[in-house]
This record gives sequence, structure tokens and C-alpha cells, in this order.
Amino acid sequence: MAMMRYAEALNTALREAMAADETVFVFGEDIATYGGVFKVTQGLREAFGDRVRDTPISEQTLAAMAVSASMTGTRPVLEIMYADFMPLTLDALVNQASIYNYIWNEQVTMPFVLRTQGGGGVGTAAQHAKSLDAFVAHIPGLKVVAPVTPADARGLLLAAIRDPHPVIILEHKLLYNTRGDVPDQAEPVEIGRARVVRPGADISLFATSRMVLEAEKAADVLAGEGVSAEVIDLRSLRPLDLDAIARSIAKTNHAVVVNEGWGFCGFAAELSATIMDYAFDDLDAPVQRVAALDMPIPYAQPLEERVIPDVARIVAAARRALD
Amino acid sequence: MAMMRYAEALNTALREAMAADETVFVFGEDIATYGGVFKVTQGLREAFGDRVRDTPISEQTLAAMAVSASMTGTRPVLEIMYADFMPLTLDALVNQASIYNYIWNEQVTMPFVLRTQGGGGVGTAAQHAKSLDAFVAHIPGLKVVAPVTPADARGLLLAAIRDPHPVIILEHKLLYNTRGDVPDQAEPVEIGRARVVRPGADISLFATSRMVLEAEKAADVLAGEGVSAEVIDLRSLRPLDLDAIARSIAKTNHAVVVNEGWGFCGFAAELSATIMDYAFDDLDAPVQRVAALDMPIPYAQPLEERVIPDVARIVAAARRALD
Amino acid sequence: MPSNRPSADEHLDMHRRMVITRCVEERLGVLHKQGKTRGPIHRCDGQEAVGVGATMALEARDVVTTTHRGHAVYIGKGLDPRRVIAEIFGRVTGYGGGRAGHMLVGSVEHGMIGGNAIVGGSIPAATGMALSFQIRREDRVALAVFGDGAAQTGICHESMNIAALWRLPVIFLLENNDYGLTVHRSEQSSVADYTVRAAGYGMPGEAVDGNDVLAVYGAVAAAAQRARRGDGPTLIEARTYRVEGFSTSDMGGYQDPKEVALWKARDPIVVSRTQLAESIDPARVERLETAAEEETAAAFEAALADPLPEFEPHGPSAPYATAPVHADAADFGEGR
Amino acid sequence: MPSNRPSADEHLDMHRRMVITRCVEERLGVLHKQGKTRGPIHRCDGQEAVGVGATMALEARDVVTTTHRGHAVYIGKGLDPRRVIAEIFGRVTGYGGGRAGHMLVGSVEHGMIGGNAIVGGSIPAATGMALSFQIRREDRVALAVFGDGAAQTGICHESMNIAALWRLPVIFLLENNDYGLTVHRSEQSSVADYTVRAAGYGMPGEAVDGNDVLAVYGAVAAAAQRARRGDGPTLIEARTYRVEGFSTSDMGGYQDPKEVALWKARDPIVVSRTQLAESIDPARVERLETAAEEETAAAFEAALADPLPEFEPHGPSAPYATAPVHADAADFGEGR
Ligand SMILES: Cc1ncc(C[n+]2csc(CCOP(=O)(O)OP(=O)(O)O)c2C)c(N)n1
Ligand SMILES: Cc1ncc(C[n+]2csc(CCOP(=O)(O)OP(=O)(O)O)c2C)c(N)n1
Ligand SMILES: [Mg+2]
Ligand SMILES: [Mg+2]
Repeated sequence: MAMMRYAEALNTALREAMAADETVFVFGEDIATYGGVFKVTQGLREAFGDRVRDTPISEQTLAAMAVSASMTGTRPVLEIMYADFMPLTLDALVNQASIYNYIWNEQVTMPFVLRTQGGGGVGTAAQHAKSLDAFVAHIPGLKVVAPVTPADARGLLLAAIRDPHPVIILEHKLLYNTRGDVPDQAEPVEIGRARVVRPGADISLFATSRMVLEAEKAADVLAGEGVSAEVIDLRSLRPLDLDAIARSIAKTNHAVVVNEGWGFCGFAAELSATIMDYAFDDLDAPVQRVAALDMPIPYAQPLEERVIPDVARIVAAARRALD
Repeated sequence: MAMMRYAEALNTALREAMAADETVFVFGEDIATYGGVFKVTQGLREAFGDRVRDTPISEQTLAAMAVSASMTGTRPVLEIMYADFMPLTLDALVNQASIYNYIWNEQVTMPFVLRTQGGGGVGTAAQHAKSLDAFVAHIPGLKVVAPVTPADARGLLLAAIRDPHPVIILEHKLLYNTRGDVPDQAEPVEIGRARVVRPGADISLFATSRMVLEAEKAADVLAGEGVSAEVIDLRSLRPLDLDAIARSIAKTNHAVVVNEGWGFCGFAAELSATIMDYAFDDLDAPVQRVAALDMPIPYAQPLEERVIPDVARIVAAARRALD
Repeated sequence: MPSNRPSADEHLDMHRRMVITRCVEERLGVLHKQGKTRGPIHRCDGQEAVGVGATMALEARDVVTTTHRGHAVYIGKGLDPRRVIAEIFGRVTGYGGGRAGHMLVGSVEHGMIGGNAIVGGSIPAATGMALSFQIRREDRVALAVFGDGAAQTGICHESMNIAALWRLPVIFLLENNDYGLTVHRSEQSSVADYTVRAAGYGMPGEAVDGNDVLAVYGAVAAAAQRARRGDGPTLIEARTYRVEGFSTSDMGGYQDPKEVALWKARDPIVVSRTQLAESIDPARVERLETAAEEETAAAFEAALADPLPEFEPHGPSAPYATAPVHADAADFGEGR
Repeated sequence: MPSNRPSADEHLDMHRRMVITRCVEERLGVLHKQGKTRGPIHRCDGQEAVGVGATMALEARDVVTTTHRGHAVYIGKGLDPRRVIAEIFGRVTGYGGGRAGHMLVGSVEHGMIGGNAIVGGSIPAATGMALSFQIRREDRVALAVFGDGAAQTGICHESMNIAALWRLPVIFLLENNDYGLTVHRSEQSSVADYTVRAAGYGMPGEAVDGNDVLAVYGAVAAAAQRARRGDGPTLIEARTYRVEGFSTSDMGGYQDPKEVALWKARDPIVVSRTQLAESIDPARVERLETAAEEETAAAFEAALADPLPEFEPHGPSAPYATAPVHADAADFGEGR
């Protein structure tokens, strides 16, 4: 085990994957010479030459190129600097990547990875602070993961690069500098498995990305009120770990779902609906959704902090559920 | 009252709005000289000259232009030929249209309308048959409506053009030739109000767009089994008519939600979650989601018809709910 | 390495493929009128020289992406007409097992990857494949076929810039048939001559007669040589004309009949036949045409007798949800 | 109608606005080092002549859209420095009440509509505004300011094509500061001279010295005249240089120090001062500079003393959900 920053863990996975497989290449804006605005790709250019490329600002084409390059023998890893720019990639994802395995009768797989980062909290404002998880999670044929710990960052990225199908990695700008233990060996983390962060008996808090950290804090607060909250890091938004979800609710009979994106038609809505689909009889109260308020992300701190979900809102939701 | 085709009703609304307000203009691919591939804009060019424009194939820019033109004194109505191309417009919608009213402290409103049509059933295949309702319904600051009847097509389009905010109109390729009564006078239909298509006591079938017609057929089948189904045409996907939804469930205690898009993070998920949020205590069974299967829309008929929701699946879902 | 002029046998083979394509298109027109097609069909008759000439200038290992109007490209790249027709009619024997339809045919073993009905979509697709060849240092070239309408899309600009910047082995073949869907190019493009845009990317741009299969072949062969040498992309504008409507869903009518007549007189098959007559016995060409017609008729007969697909759970390589994402879908796939 | 050469008073006013912008930028650098800014700040010092010269060549009724690096444009278009600074610091007195932040400032009454931090976003935005002016037959012009990085986006191509096709009254002002974010333009653009692309749209393209406020003013004034005459768009490439890092979030360092020194010697304020000296008493210019500096210092003082906003329910014109979309949000807005 070694202590690593989240950004370093991602960097390690990229190095490992590129060293192990010369068909892996990495491209994106400012990722080569500069090493990426969040420093995830630092040093790769020096180590791997023209398999690491700075690109023009052309997200729509870059995404389409990742799709097609992956059909002709390479494993592209594309960085999209902010999740806010993901709309520019959606034609490539929903009209291209989503369809070919099926419509071509399994002649192709598309082993590409698209890494991006979203989320608010540092005043990057309405065009650089969103969490648009739902846009990609909606699309059949993709996998969508959101690591929270450095260990999962490395393990899920490794798994994503090896996966024969498109994988979207949702990172978070506030996680890059967090630290955690990472195994010494390169070990992929299976995509589609949730992680029980802390077990509990009274209520399940299902969260994604940075919201897992808020859920943990909420569990602390609830513990002080005598409520035992189980915190589950979903890790994979698509596919969902239905067993883990059902198992937890069977035990706690109450649930809060937390996602930093907007609630309406958002990932939190899916999770809420899924729980109803698979665990309705186990529910003693309606699932509580905690999500960004239905509005743009404001710039000024007193505004931004009200729009993005936090520990207080998770605690309040849990109290409502248990009421 | 006059009998009109759905496409004619839309055409009528455009004529009425353009005649009443010279700041309204209409643009899109093949909509002027040719009158639109679904003939909705026929004759407008002759009547209104250069306020009706054929455009290059440049969806991303056209959408951004609709947003900005609407901030400087005009009311643009943009046609996007297929809903499948809406991903190309999402940057304009989520990073532009969604934000300015709020971040500029209400200095602007954005009275533009984006019309498109989605849905399958006629072999247009994976890139021309999708229903991507969830992509737009997810976005704060937009309104999203889906008329089913010719009367609503005209009334909602009129309301949309007069609305100070962006409105997305989701039409359906299989509805253009359907007929129905339309009032003689130009009457806008309030956005955000659902329509009870047929009242019922045992189960509520909430549907959108063409799925309302399937839900009606399902209600017929269920009636034959002694089940009284209430069919509700939501008409507006955003905002939702929460009162109408809660009122119906308070009566029936059972619900099926039907949307032609994919289920995962789809509009059906939102509806299911909303019902849980607002009517959990009235529910005797989990809300049943009926949506497109989680895969591309296939071309061949025996495949396509299995992927898109139909009366049989709605009936089966209702039976599951009532089981 | 292909020379810029095909051998007589190669020309004959191109001629044959153009005739096959023509037979496919005309028969599709007839079957459409009889209500036997599904969805829109975009005919390319009168434009066969572009798709056939371009693809036959490539090697088998090279790849091509094309548009919703790709039949000539499919046949040119060597796909089996019977399986192409089967796909058009949604048969299980089609290249996509009836899942793709006529706009989206793909056959990876032929390097036909693939038809793309998002206007402009073929352009970044070929660019990305060219990138993968460059990364792997493979001696392969990618060809993007796209229309004059597609030239106005943002991805066209982005792709050309990236391809020129990185000297990717890609060929941009703009099939200018004067129309977008129903709109003349003069209402869509701010310039009449698309080759001037090549200078904006520092790459060569050349216009060729799109109804002359030898001219198309020659230009693409030269561009492929450049690409293989590492000299990067080329823009080729093949000037042709759409003599039919946009698809079976429209009846045309917006074209000037005089112009249509002019172009029909320059039909690519007629042009090719005249060229062949210089060196090959016309009787031999006629026999070849007859054989191609018979082959196509047989292909239709076989394809139309093939069964429609049955709905099936996803295969082992499929990424789609195998566990149903909601209870309604529980009757699909293996269930949960 | 503005002439292509400003009057002495106009030049003085441009000079003043450049000095104000410079003071804003330098003070932001200091405050950033003290940890007093929020989010990234994109400084435009050394490039003031572009934003100021261009906007002052417009009429008050004309509109401008700009980038994440828009401070000179804000000040040039006549916005109150105090309210700009207030927005940069998220104060309730800012143009967006602290909701927008420094990248997205908008003041509709000034025709500043607005800063746009989606790279390329300013281009279709101005194009759409120009369309609305054409539809309404208004004598107004729209100016899009965008960077050399933005020139590679698809919307740049689509917008230029549409604007040229419809002869829209729009001016495309490419602010070429040699860098995208950290990447030199030679690694982003397949051509070194962006004006060649204008020919691809049949519009005039012209390069000007971006550090010479008179040159920028002159080119934009001429383009505005063309636009008003109905002759359509113009592409102007203003050549300048980014002497700082990309934003306060990076430290620069990728630029060649020699090149930075060269450009600093050609500082637009120095260039302008030299030009002014030909006809105006340097003492008068110095007094004006001192006044501008004092004005800016006072603006900072006032803005920083202004309160932060409080979170409020949406106002009456707002389209956002007033009924909460889920129970968790019930404490927001008026509730249901
Ligand atoms: C992104 C997108 N926009 C619009 C369409 C609808 N559409 C299909 S083909 C076409 C015209 C294409 O013109 P061109 O590229 O010249 O090809 P041609 O049909 O002439 O072969 C249009 C507008 C589409 N399929 N994709
Ligand atoms: C669509 C999009 N992609 C990427 C970014 C991140 N980004 C912000 S500014 C920038 C560089 C822009 O370069 P240029 O247009 O030359 O403007 P400059 O910063 O030099 O003024 C990048 C890549 C963005 N904001 N939007
Ligand atoms: Mg064409
Ligand atoms: Mg720049």
C-alpha cells in the first residue's frame, strides 16, 4: 500500500496501461506538454512520445475520433477538460458509440475511455461547475463510473482501459488533491460493483463521486442522533449494482440518494425509481432525492453553496425519511 | 371546430404567430422552399418572405443563434429535423439558454422555440428513431412539451412562441398525419397542465407523446378485464403538473408511466421518482416504468417493434402493478 | 501501390460495380413504388463513379466511411451485393443482420466502417481511424466520403484542421451533387468552389469530374500515395449531380429539368463505356454489363427470400444492459 | 457613422480605458496572490488594445460577445469598472449580482451580451444577434471577439459560413495571442495565418497589429461600415501576445522569455502613448493616466466593500422551477 493523491493514482493507471499495451494512447486539450490542467497526465508525453497528444479545442470531433479509432485497433483515452463540455461529445456517444456493437451484429467493440471532471464548490461558475452525469448515464452501450478514492481512481481507470466497451469516467475537481491508500500492484476494480463505505442499520445513503464524502459526514451527524446510516458508494452509475442496492434496503428499509447533478431526469431520479422497481416492498418511506437545485450554478460562494448538495441537506433528507 | 391534421395544426399556429408578431421568424433545414420534410412549414416562405429561412446543416450553431437572437428582440422558432440531432444543440441549451436569465440577474428572457420530432416505428433506424426527451427535460430554465392531439399541437406551439422562456416542442413522426378537432380561434394551451384523456378508478396510466395513444389502447384492453384505467397525457414534461399527478394517484393508488425514450435516467424514471416524492403514501404498488429497451433502435420491423413500448407492454405493466 | 491510372481489368471491374449499383438503385425505386421497402432509401444513381472510383483506388486493408447515400461505396469496397440488399430489406443475412438498415451498413472485414446517417459523421470517423493507423504505424489509409451539405458542419472543419495538423493518412472526398436535402448548395454554402477551403488547412485541394470514374480513381490514388508517404490529408471535390429526389421519401422536383437532362447525358456509366471502347471490345463490355445485371437480379431474389431476424437477447460481446434496467424490461435478455 | 480614424478625444478615451483595464488586471494579480479572488481569473494585460479598440469603433446600440478573457471588452464597451470588479468578486452590486462571475459578465443596456466561457461560444452568439438585426431591419452590428484556440471549433466554421451566406451584419474579431490554454497555436492550428480562412467563406480577411489600438479601431470601424451597408461579415485577425499565464490557475512558463520581452516592449499602452504624443501634450496624457488609476483604485475599494449576495427565491421573470422538483428542494423558492 502507498499513499497517493487521486490525481497521482489516475496518472499511475495511465502509465501502467500505456506500458502494458502499446495500442493505448491518450489525447486531449493541454494534456501533453502541460500535463493536463488537473495534472493527471503529467510526464506521460516524456514517457510515451506521440501516444500522448495535445489537441485543438474540438471536443465534438475528438470524441468521434475516439469512437472510430477504437474500432480499428487502438485504445484511446480522451480527456474532456470539464464535464460541462460533454454536451459537445454526445452526438459521438449516443449516435455513434452507442449503436455499432448492436447494429453491426457484434462485428466491433469500442474499447475507448473518456475521462472528464465535473462538480462545483470553487467558483468556476455556470459553465464550469456542472455535473452532467445523467446525459451519459442515459445512453445504452456505455459504462459510467465515478471513483471517489485514489484506489478506485486507479482501479476503475485500469478496468476501463481494458474494457472492450466505451467507459466514461467522471472525476471531480475537488477530489484530485485528496489522498488515500492505493495497492502496490496494478489491480483493476470491477465495473458495476458498489462499495459499502460504512455499514449501518437504519437508513441507506447511496451517493456518487464527491457526494460520498458528504454522505459520510452526514452519517457522522446522524450517528450523533442515534441513527445508524449505511453509506454506499455506487462507483458505477451504469451499470448499477442492483444487488448491493437491494441488499442494503432490505436491511435498512429507508433510503436517501445523493448526486451532485440536477434532480429532474437526473441520476438521483433513476436511483429513486430503481429502488422502487426492485425494493418497493422493503421501503418504509419514500426514497429521498438530494440533488443540485433546479437552476444554474452561481458564482458567488453564498449562492453556489446553496445550490450544490451538502451534508446538511443529506441529514435533513434522512430525517424526513425516518420521520 | 375544424378537423385538421397534426402537421396542419402546427402550420396554422406558425402562421398565426407570424402574422400577429413580426418579430417571430422560423428557420431550419429544408423548411422554407420545400416546406419541411414533415411539411409543417409549408407555404410560410411565400407568406412571410425572409422571416422563413432554409439553413445549412449546422445544428450546433443554429441552436446557439436561436438563443442569442432571442435576447435581442426576436422570437426565433428553430426546427431540428430529428430529435436524434438534439445532442448537437445541447451546448446551446445547457451552457447558454439555461443560464442567462439567472446569472444576469433577470436582465434577459429568451423567447425562442425549438421544434423537433422523435420516435420510431417506421424503420428509420438507430440514428433517426430515438426519443431523447430526457436530455432536454433535464435542463433547468427550459420548458418541454409534447403535444399528442392537433388541438394541443396548435395550442402549445402558440403558447410556446408567446412564452418569454425557451420552449422545446417534441413532436412525433407518426403523429403528423393524425387528425383531430381544433378550435376556430387561436387559443394557446397553458404549458404545465396535464390532460385527463379518460378518467378511471383503478390505475393511472401517465404517458407522453404517441405513447398516449398506446395507453388509450391499453385502457381498452384493461377495461375488457374489468380494470378501469385513467389515462393522463402529461403534455408538459417540464414543468410537470404535480397536482394532476397527485390527484390521479390519490384516486387510483396504482400507476404506470410510459415514455418512448430509454428508461435509465429517462423521463419515465423522473416520473416514477416524482410519484414517489409526492404520492408515496397513496401507492399500493410500485410505479411501473414502460420505456424503450436499453439498446439502439433496430432497423428491421420485428426488432424495432420489440424495442419500442407498445400496448402489450403497458397492459403487462398495469397487470403487474395490480397483481 | 496503385498507379493513378487503373489497368484495363481494373477499369472493367469498376464499370461492373457501377452497373451493379445502378441495378440496385433502379430496382429499389421499383420496389419502393410497390411499397416493399422500409424507411427512406437514398439512391445514388448518376453518382456511382464517385463511390466506386474512390474505393477501388484503395487497398483492401484501407478503410472507408460514408454517408446515408452509400450504396456505390459499399459495392465499390467489395461487399457482397446480396448481403447489402439483404440489409436494405432488414434480412437476417444482411451485414448487420437487419439491425442496421441501408444507411448504416458496416463490414469490418472489408474496411467498410461504415455508412453514417448523421450528416458529417463520416468525416471525424475516418479521421479517427487514420489516427489509429498513425499511432500503430500501419500502412493504411482512411477515406471519408461526404456530401456538399456535410461540408458546412462543424465537425468537417475540426476534422480537417486536426488531420492537416497531424498529417494523418486520410482523404476527404466531398461528393458534391449540388444539393443538401432539398436545398441547392448555393443556399447552404457561402462559396461555390469547396476546394478553396483546403488552403485554410494548408492541404491540397482538387476538383475532379465526379462522373468520370477514371478521374475519381486517379485523384484518390494520388491522395492515397500522399497519405502513405506521411504527407497528410487531401481534399478532393468530386463534382456530380443528384438526378433523383433526395430519397424515396421525396419526389425531387426542385431540380431544373434542363440541368438534370444535361447531367443524365453525362451519366457515369455512359462516360465509362465510351472510355472503355477505346481499348476493349464493346461486345465484351456488354457481356459484362449483362452479367452484372443478372448477378444483381439474382442477389435481389436471394436476399428477398431470406428471413427477417428474430428478436434475441444480446450476444456475448454486447455492452447493453443484460440485467433489465427496469421491471418492464424483465422479459428481455437473460433477466436478472 | 464612425470614421476609421478616431478623433483625438476618442483616442484619449481609448487610452484611458486601456489604462483602467491594465490597473484592473494588475490589481487582480495581486489580490489573487493574497488568496482574495475566487475561481480562475483570465488576465488580458498586454492585449487591451484589441478589446478596447474594437468596442470603441462600435456605436452604443451595437452589441458585442466575448470570451473568458473579456475585461478589456467590458471596459471598452462602457461598463462601469466598479460594477465589473464587483462581479469579479461576486458582489451583489455586480452586473449579475454576483451570480455570473468574471468570465460571464453581461450588461444588456450596454450591448455587452456577454462574456462566454465555452470556447467559441461568442461566435454563434454574435451571429444570432446579427440575424435578429437583419430580420428586424435594424441598423445594428454584432461583434464577436474570440481567441486563436476558438478558431478551431466547429461553431466557428458553421457561424462564418452562415454569416457570409446571409450577409449578416457581424464582425469576427480573432484575438490571436499565440496560445490556446497552454498550447501554442502551432500545435492547434494547421495554418499560421488565420485570415486565409476568410476566402473559404468568400468574405474579406485582414490581419492587424493587435497591440496598436488605432489599427484595431480602424479595421473594426471599416468592417462595421461594410456590415451596415449590407455587405456582410469580415474576419479580422488581431495579432497580439499573452504575456501572462493562461489564468491565475497557471503560472505561464511555456512562453519563450525572449518573445515575452519583445512583446512587452510593444505594450499597447506604450504604443498608444507614443501615438498620442504626436498631437497631445504628454502631461495631459499623464494626468489622464493618473486619474484612470485613481478611478480604478476607488472602484476596487467600493466594490470590495459591497456585500456578497444572499440566496433568494427566483424572481418573477425567472424560468427555473418555482415548485421544487423534488422534496429535498422544498426549502427553496416559494415551495409548492
Ligand atoms: C446532423 C444531421 N442533420 C440533418 C440531417 C438530415 N439530412 C439527412 S441527409 C441531409 C442532406 C445531406 O446533404 P449532402 O451532405 O449534400 O448529402 P446528399 O444527400 O446530397 O448525398 C440532411 C439535411 C442528418 N441526417 N444529420
Ligand atoms: C468548449 C471548451 N473547451 C475547452 C475549454 C477550456 N478552455 C478555456 S480557455 C481555453 C483556451 C482558449 O484559447 P483561445 O481561444 O486562444 O483564448 P485565450 O485563452 O488565448 O484568450 C480552453 C481550452 C472551454 N472553456 N470550452
Ligand atoms: Mg449533396
Ligand atoms: Mg489564444
